[in-house]
Amino acid sequence: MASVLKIDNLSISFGGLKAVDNLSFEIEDKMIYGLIGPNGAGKTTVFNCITKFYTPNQGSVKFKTIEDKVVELMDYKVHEIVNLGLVRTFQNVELIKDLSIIDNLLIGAHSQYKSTVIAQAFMLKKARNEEKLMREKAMNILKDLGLEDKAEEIAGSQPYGVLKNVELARTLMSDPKLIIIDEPAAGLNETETEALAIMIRKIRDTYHCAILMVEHDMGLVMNTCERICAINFGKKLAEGTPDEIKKNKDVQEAYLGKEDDIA
Amino acid sequence: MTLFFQNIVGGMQSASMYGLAALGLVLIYKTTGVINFAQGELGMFHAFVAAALLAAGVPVGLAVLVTLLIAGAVGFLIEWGIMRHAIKIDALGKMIMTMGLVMVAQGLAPMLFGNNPLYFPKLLGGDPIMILGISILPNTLLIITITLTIMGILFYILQKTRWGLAIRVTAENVNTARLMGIPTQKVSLVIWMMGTVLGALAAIMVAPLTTVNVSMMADIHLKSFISAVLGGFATFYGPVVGAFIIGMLNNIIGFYISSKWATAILYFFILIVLVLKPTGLFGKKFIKKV
Amino acid sequence: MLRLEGLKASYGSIMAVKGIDIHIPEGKIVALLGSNGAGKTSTLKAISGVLPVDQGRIEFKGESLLNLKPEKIAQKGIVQSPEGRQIFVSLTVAENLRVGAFNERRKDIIQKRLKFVYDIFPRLLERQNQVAGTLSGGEQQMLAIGRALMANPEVLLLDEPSLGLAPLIVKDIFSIIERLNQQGVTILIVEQNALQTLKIADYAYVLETGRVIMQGKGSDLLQDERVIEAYLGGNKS
Amino acid sequence: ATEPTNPEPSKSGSEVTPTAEPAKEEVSQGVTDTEILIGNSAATSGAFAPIGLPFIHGIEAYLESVNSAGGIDGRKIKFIHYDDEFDPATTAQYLEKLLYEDKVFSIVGHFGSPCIAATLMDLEDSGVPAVYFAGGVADLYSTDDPDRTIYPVQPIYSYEGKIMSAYAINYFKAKKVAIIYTNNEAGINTYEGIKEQLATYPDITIVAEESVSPGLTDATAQVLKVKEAAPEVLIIPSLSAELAPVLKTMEQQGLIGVPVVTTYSNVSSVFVDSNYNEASNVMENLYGLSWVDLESNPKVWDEFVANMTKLGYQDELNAYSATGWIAGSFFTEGVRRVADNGQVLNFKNYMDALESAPIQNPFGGSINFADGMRTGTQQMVLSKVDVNSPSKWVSVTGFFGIDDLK
Amino acid sequence: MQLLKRKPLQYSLFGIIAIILPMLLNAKGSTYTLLASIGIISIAALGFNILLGYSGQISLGHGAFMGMGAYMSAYLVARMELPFIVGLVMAAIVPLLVGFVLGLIALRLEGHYLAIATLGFAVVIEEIFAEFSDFTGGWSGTKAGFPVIFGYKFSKESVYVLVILVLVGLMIATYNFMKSSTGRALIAMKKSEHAAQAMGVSLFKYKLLAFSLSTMYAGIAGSLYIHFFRFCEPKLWGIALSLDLLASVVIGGIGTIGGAVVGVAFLKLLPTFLQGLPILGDIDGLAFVLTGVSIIIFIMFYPKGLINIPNDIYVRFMKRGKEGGKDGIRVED
Ligand SMILES: Nc1ncnc2c1ncn2[C@@H]1O[C@H](COP(=O)(O)OP(=O)(O)OP(=O)(O)O)[C@@H](O)[C@H]1O
Ligand SMILES: Nc1ncnc2c1ncn2[C@@H]1O[C@H](COP(=O)(O)OP(=O)(O)OP(=O)(O)O)[C@@H](O)[C@H]1O
Ligand SMILES: [Mg+2]
Ligand SMILES: [Mg+2]
Repeated sequence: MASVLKIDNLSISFGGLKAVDNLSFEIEDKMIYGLIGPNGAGKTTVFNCITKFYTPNQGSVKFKTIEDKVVELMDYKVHEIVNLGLVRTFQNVELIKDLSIIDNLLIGAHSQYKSTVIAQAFMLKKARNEEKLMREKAMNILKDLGLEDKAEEIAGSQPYGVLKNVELARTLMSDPKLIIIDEPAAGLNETETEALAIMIRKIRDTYHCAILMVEHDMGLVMNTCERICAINFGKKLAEGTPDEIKKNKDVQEAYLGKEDDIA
Repeated sequence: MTLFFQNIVGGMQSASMYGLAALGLVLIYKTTGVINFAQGELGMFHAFVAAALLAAGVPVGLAVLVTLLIAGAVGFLIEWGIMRHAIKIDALGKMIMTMGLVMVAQGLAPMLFGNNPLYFPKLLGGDPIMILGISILPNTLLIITITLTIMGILFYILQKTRWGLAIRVTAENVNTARLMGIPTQKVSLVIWMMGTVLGALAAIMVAPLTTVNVSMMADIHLKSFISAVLGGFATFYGPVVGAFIIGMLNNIIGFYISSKWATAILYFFILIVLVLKPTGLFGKKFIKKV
Repeated sequence: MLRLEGLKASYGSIMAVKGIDIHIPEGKIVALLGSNGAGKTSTLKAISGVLPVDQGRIEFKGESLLNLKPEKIAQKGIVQSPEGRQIFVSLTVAENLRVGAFNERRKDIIQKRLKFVYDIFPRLLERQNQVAGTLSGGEQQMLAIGRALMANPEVLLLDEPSLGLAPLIVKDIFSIIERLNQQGVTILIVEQNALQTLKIADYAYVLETGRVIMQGKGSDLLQDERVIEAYLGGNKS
Repeated sequence: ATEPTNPEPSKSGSEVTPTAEPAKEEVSQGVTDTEILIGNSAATSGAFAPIGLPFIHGIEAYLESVNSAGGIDGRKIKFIHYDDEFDPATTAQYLEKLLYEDKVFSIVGHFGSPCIAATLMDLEDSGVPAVYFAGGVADLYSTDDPDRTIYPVQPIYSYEGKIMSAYAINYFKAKKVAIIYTNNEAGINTYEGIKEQLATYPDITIVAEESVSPGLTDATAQVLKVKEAAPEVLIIPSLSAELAPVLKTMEQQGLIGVPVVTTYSNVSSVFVDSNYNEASNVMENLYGLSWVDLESNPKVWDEFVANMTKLGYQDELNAYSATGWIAGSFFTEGVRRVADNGQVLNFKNYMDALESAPIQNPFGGSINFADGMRTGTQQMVLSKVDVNSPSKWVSVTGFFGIDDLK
Repeated sequence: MQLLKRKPLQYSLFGIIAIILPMLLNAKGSTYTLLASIGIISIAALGFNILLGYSGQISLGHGAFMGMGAYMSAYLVARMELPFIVGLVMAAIVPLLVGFVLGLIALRLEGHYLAIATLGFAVVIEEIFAEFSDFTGGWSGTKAGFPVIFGYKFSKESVYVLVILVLVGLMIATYNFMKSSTGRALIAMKKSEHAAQAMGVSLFKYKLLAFSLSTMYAGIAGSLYIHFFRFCEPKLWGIALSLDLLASVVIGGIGTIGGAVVGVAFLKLLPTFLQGLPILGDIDGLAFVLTGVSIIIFIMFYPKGLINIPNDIYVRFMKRGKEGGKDGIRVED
C-alpha cells in the first residue's frame, strides 16, 4: 500500500442522521491532505471514526503503521491507535492546563514508556534513563518548533496560539506516521495562520509524516494541502488538487462561494 | 400473597421518605453539583424544632408549618451565608463543607433542644384501612401522596417552566448562565431553600416512626443517597423509583431470605445494578463531543 | 452608548487589561483587533461583569456598570456571544435558544425571535431537538450567536463569531452583523478575521498586551501599513 | 478468643509508671492532701452526646454531693473528662494522658464498648484501678485473673441476655420465644446470651429470630415474621433507636398482646414519653429489665434530682445520668472504706477496700468484687410500662439473678 | 537551599523532624499515640489521594480495605505467629488483590455512582468482618501486639518511628511515580479523558492501577493500625473512616502528597485544640460545632488545601512566586 491511510465506504449515523455516508479517500505517505466541507458536513466525525472515538456503522480504515504493516484500524481500541503511529489534535484544544508544556509533551510520549510502576516508584536506573531520554526528545521537538523557552511554562497561562502549537508538538512525541489535525487555524489571525502553515510544512519535512487536516481557513488549506477532499452531508463532493477544488462548481456552491472570494 | 403485599406496603412508607429526602438531594445536586451531606442532619435539626414547638404547646399543623418556614430560612442562610461566597470552590470542596454543616447541626441540636429524644406525632391519625386483606395506615397513604406530588411538581417545574430551564442552565454552567441574564444566585438560593425544606419534611414524617433524636436521619439520609444513585441523578422520578425499590426490596429480602443479611444483600444487589447500568436505572450518560 | 475609561482588569496576579479607553457610540459597529492574548476577550468579560474590574469605569448610557452582577448587565441589554461558544451542552438547541430569551415572557415575542434566528441559521431549525453538545463545531458557533440574538440585545458583544464557520457562512455572518446594525443594534466585535471586520466596522481599536496601540475608522485602518503587516498577513489584497 | 501475643506493658513514661504497691505506705498518684483526681474519656459530642453527656453529668452530680459535704477525709474529688467522639484511637490517646500525664487515681466511667475494648490492655497494664464501664464488653468480666484492676458495674451484655431469657421463661411461662435484635456489637452479644440461656431449658422453642439494622425506620419484615410465628413472649434487646421503630411497626401491623421484654437502657420515662402515643397498645405490654429501681428509692432519687438541678442538668434526669450517679457512688464507696479504715489512700488499699464487702448500688442491688469476682450487676428487676407512674415504669418483680429464677 | 526544593528531600526532612522532635521535647506517651494515629491515617489518605486527587475517582469503601489489612496482619502475626513483616506485606497484597477485583467490576462507574458502589462493598465487607469471627473475632474484636522485627520488640515509641518511616517511604515513592509517565497519565486522564486516550492512555488500566494502588496503601495503614493500637472491631472500618479520608484529602489539598498528611493532622488536632480552648472548650458540644465551622471556614479560605498556606504566605510577602494551578491540581507538594 503506497498510502498511509485508506478509508473505504465509511458510514456512521446518529439516530436518523447520516453524518458520514459511504465515504472513501486515501492519503499517500508524507502528504498534506485537506478535508473540507460546510459546517456539519461530517469532518470531525470522520476523525472520530478513524481514531475510534466513534465506532462506524460500516466501512474500513486501513493504516500503514510505523513498522510498515497495514492494519485495519477498526480492530483497535482508542488508546491503541497512537501506538500504531496515528495521532490527533482536537477541535477545542485538549491540553492539561495545570501541567507545564514539557509535561504535556511527555504525556504525548506515554505509549513509549516501558518501565513499570515499581521501577518508577523506586526511581530505578532504567526508569530514570527513560525519563531523561524522553525529556531530551521533547526538548528537541520544542526547539524545532521554536517553543523551547516555553518548556517550563504552565500550559493554562499561555495564549491560544501557543497552545495550538503545543498540541502539534505533542503529537510528534509518538513518532507518528500520520497526524490528523482539526481546525488548527481557528482563532488565529492571518499572520499567525501563515506562521502555522510554515510550521505544518516543516513538521512534515522534518518528521516525515503525513498530515490530514480539517480547516475552514481556505488560505491555509490551499497553501499547504497537496490534495483536498471536499465533503457535504457526509458524502464526497470532490477530490483533487487545490486548484481543481477551487474551480469545482459543487464545492463552490456548497462551501466556498464564488471563486473570487477565495483568498 | 397477603404477606408479600403487606411487606411491600410496609416498605412504601419508609420508601416515600427516602424518596422525599432524595428529591432534596437531587435538586441541590442538579443545580449546584453539590452532594449535600447535611441533608439528613439538617432534617433532623428541623424535626427537633417541630418537636420543641409541639412540646411548647403549638398545634401539630402549625408546628409543621413554622418548621418548614424555619427550614426555608436555614436553607437561605446556608446559601446566602456560605455557598454563595464559595464560588471558587469546586463541588468536592463544597461537599466537604456540607460535612462541616453536619457537625454543626449535630452539635447544635442537643445544645438547643436537650439530650432526650422527643415525640412528634403522625400527620394523619386513624386506624389502618384494610384493602384486600392488607392493612395500610392513612398516614402511609398521605406520605406516599406527598412524595409523588412533590416529585410531579418538581418534574413539571424543571421540564416545563422558564425557571426550570434556569435551574438546568445554572447546573450546567453558572458563568454562562449569568451572561445570558439568568439570576443564578436567586436560583441557587431558591434551590437550597427548597432542598432544606424537603429534608425537613422528610424528617418530620420520619419522626413518628422512631423518635426525634440526633441519629434519626442517618439511615434515611444514606438510603436517600443510594436511592438517587440507583435511580440515577438525571431525572426526578429515578430517585423516587429507586427509593421504592430499596424500601420494598429491603422488606422482601428481610422476610423471605434473611433479616440479618438483608442490608448486605441489598447493597450487593445495588452493586450489581450499577455495574450493569453505570448511571443508575434512569441515568443518562452525557458524552462530550471532541 | 457604552464607554470604557482607564479600564484595568486582571486574573489574580496576571493583569490582562491594562488601562484602556474605548467608546462605542449608539448604532455603530466597533471592532477590537489584536493578536492572541492581547486582552480582547478580557475586555468583553469586564463589560459583561464576569471579570472584576480593578480600576477605571464602564458606563452604559451614562450609568456605571461596575458592581453590577453579570445577569443585571445582560438584563440591561448588553448581551454576549462568548469566546469558546459556551453553549449548554446537555440542553437541546431549542432550549439553548430559549435561555437566550430568558427575560422575555411573552410567547409571541419569543416565537418571533426564534423565527428570526432560524431564518438566519436554517441548520439550527433542522437540529432544534438535537442535544447541543453533539452539534458540530460550526453549528455550535451558530447556536451561540443565535442564543445571543434571542435576547434582542441593545448592545451585542461578539467574541470571534466567525470562528469555525465555513467560508460561505462567514460571509453570511458579516452581512447579518451589518443587517442587525442597520436595525439599530450596537455591536462590539472581536475578530481574527481583520479584513472582513474592518470592512464593516465603523471604528476599530487594536489591542496589544492589554493596551490600545492603535485606533481609527475601520476603513482607515484597512489602509494602515502596520495593521496590514500585523494582522492581515503579507499577501493580502 | 484471641490473646495478645505481646503482653509487654507500655514503656511510655516509664519513670512515672504508677506502681501498684509502693514500698512504704504512700498515697498513689492523683491523691494529695486536699484532692483526689479521677477522670475518664467519653463521647460527649456527635451522635453519642445524648448518652455521653447525661452520663458525665450524673458523675459530676454525685461528686458534687460528696464535695459539697466536705469531701472524704478532707479530700475533694476532682473529675476530668475528655471527649473522644467515640473514636477508639482518640480514646487510647486520652487514656494515656489520664494515666500518665494527668496521673489520675482512677478511671471512672470509661465509656463505649469499642473504646473500652480498644484500651483495656493499656488500662490493665497501668495498674490504675478503673471503676464502672459504660459498655458491656465481655472481656471486662473474666474471673480467671484475680489481680485485675477492673471493676465493672453495669451488667454485661450476654449476662443481661441470659436474665432476659430467664424472666421470659419463668415470669411469662413462655414456651415459644421470639427474638428481634440489633445487628451490632451490643445486639449480637446480648442475643448470644439469650440463646445460650434458652438452650438450657427443655422444650422451649425459638420460633423466630430476626435482626434489625441500626438506625432503621421500618421493621415490617421482621414484625410480620414474628407475627406469623405467634410467640408467647418477644425479647427485643435493642436500644431505643431501634426499639422505637420496631414497637411502632408492631402497632401498625397489629402485633399486640404479646409481652415484649427489653433491655434496661430503655427503662426510662423519656422512652415512654417519646413513644407511647404512637405505640400505646404495644407498650401496654412492654417490660424492661432494670438494675436500678428509681421508684423504690425516693430518698436517693431526690438527692440525685437535687444535685443534678444544682448543676443545671435538670433536663437530663434519665437512665444515663442515673448510671453516671451510680458510677460516682461506686468509686466513692471505695474511698470511703479506705478512710473509714484509717488507711493510706493508695491503689492497693483502695482495691482491697472495694473487694472487702459487696457494694451497695444506691438505686438498689449490690455487687460483690471479692476474690477476683468481676461480674458486674447480677440481679435485675423486671418493670412494666405504666404511664400513670411518675417514672412511667413500675417494677413487677424483685431483684433476681439467673440462679434465683431457676 | 536549592537542595530543599527537591521534594523527596523535603519529605525526608519532614520524617526526620517528625521522629526527632518528639524525642527532643521528651513528648508524652499520649502525644506519641496522637502522632502515630495521624501517621497511620495519613498513609491511607496518601493512597486515597492517588485515587481522588490524581485519577479523580471517589471511593467510600477505603475504610474496609484498611480493615482488611488490619485483620490480615493480626491473623497472620498474632494468631499464626508469623513474622510481622509477613503480616505487613500480606496486609498490602490482599487488599491490593481485592481492590483489583473490585476495580475490575466497579470502575465502569464514575463519581457518586462509584462512591455508592464502593460504599455498598464496604457495608458487605463490614458484615463479613462481623460474621466471620473465626478470622476477625467478630464483634468482640481482634487483638494483636506491638510488632517484632528480627527479634527486636517494638515499643509504642518505636512503632511510631516505624510508622513515620513507612509514611515517608511511601511519600517519596508516590512522588516518584507521580512524576513519571504513570503519574502524568493519571493526571491527563483526570483532566481530559479524550486527550489521554488519544495519547495512548488506557483509561481502564490506569483507573484500575490507581484504585488498586490506593487500596494497597489502605491495607498497609490497617496493618500498622492494628499493631499500634493492638485492637480493632468491625465498626471501625465503616463509612465514617472513609469519609474522614475524603475530608482529609480535600482539606489538606487534593492531588498533593503533603496535603494528605496536613489534612489528616488538621482533622485530628482540631477537636483536641478546640476542646482545650479556655471557656469555649468547656461548653458541652461547642467544640464539636466549632470543628464543623472550622472545616467550612478553612475550605472557604483555602479551597486548594491547607498545604498551600506556606506558599500563599510566601507569595503575599515576597510578591512573587508562581500562582498554583487554576483548580488546585498541582503535581508538586
Ligand atoms: N453524537 C452525535 N449525535 C447526534 N448528532 C451528531 C453527533 N455527532 C455529530 N453529529 C451531527 O453530525 C453532523 C456532522 O458533525 P461533524 O462534527 O462531523 O461536522 P464537521 O464537519 O466537523 O462540522 P464543523 O466544521 O462545523 O466542525 C453534524 O450535523 C452534527 O450535528
Ligand atoms: N482564566 C485566566 N486566568 C489567567 N490568565 C488568563 C485567563 N484568561 C486569560 N488570561 C490571560 O490574560 C491575557 C489576555 O487574555 P484574553 O483572553 O483577553 O486575550 P484575547 O485577546 O482574547 O486573546 P485570543 O485571541 O487568544 O482570544 C492573556 O495573557 C491570557 O493568558
Ligand atoms: Mg468539526
Ligand atoms: Mg479571546
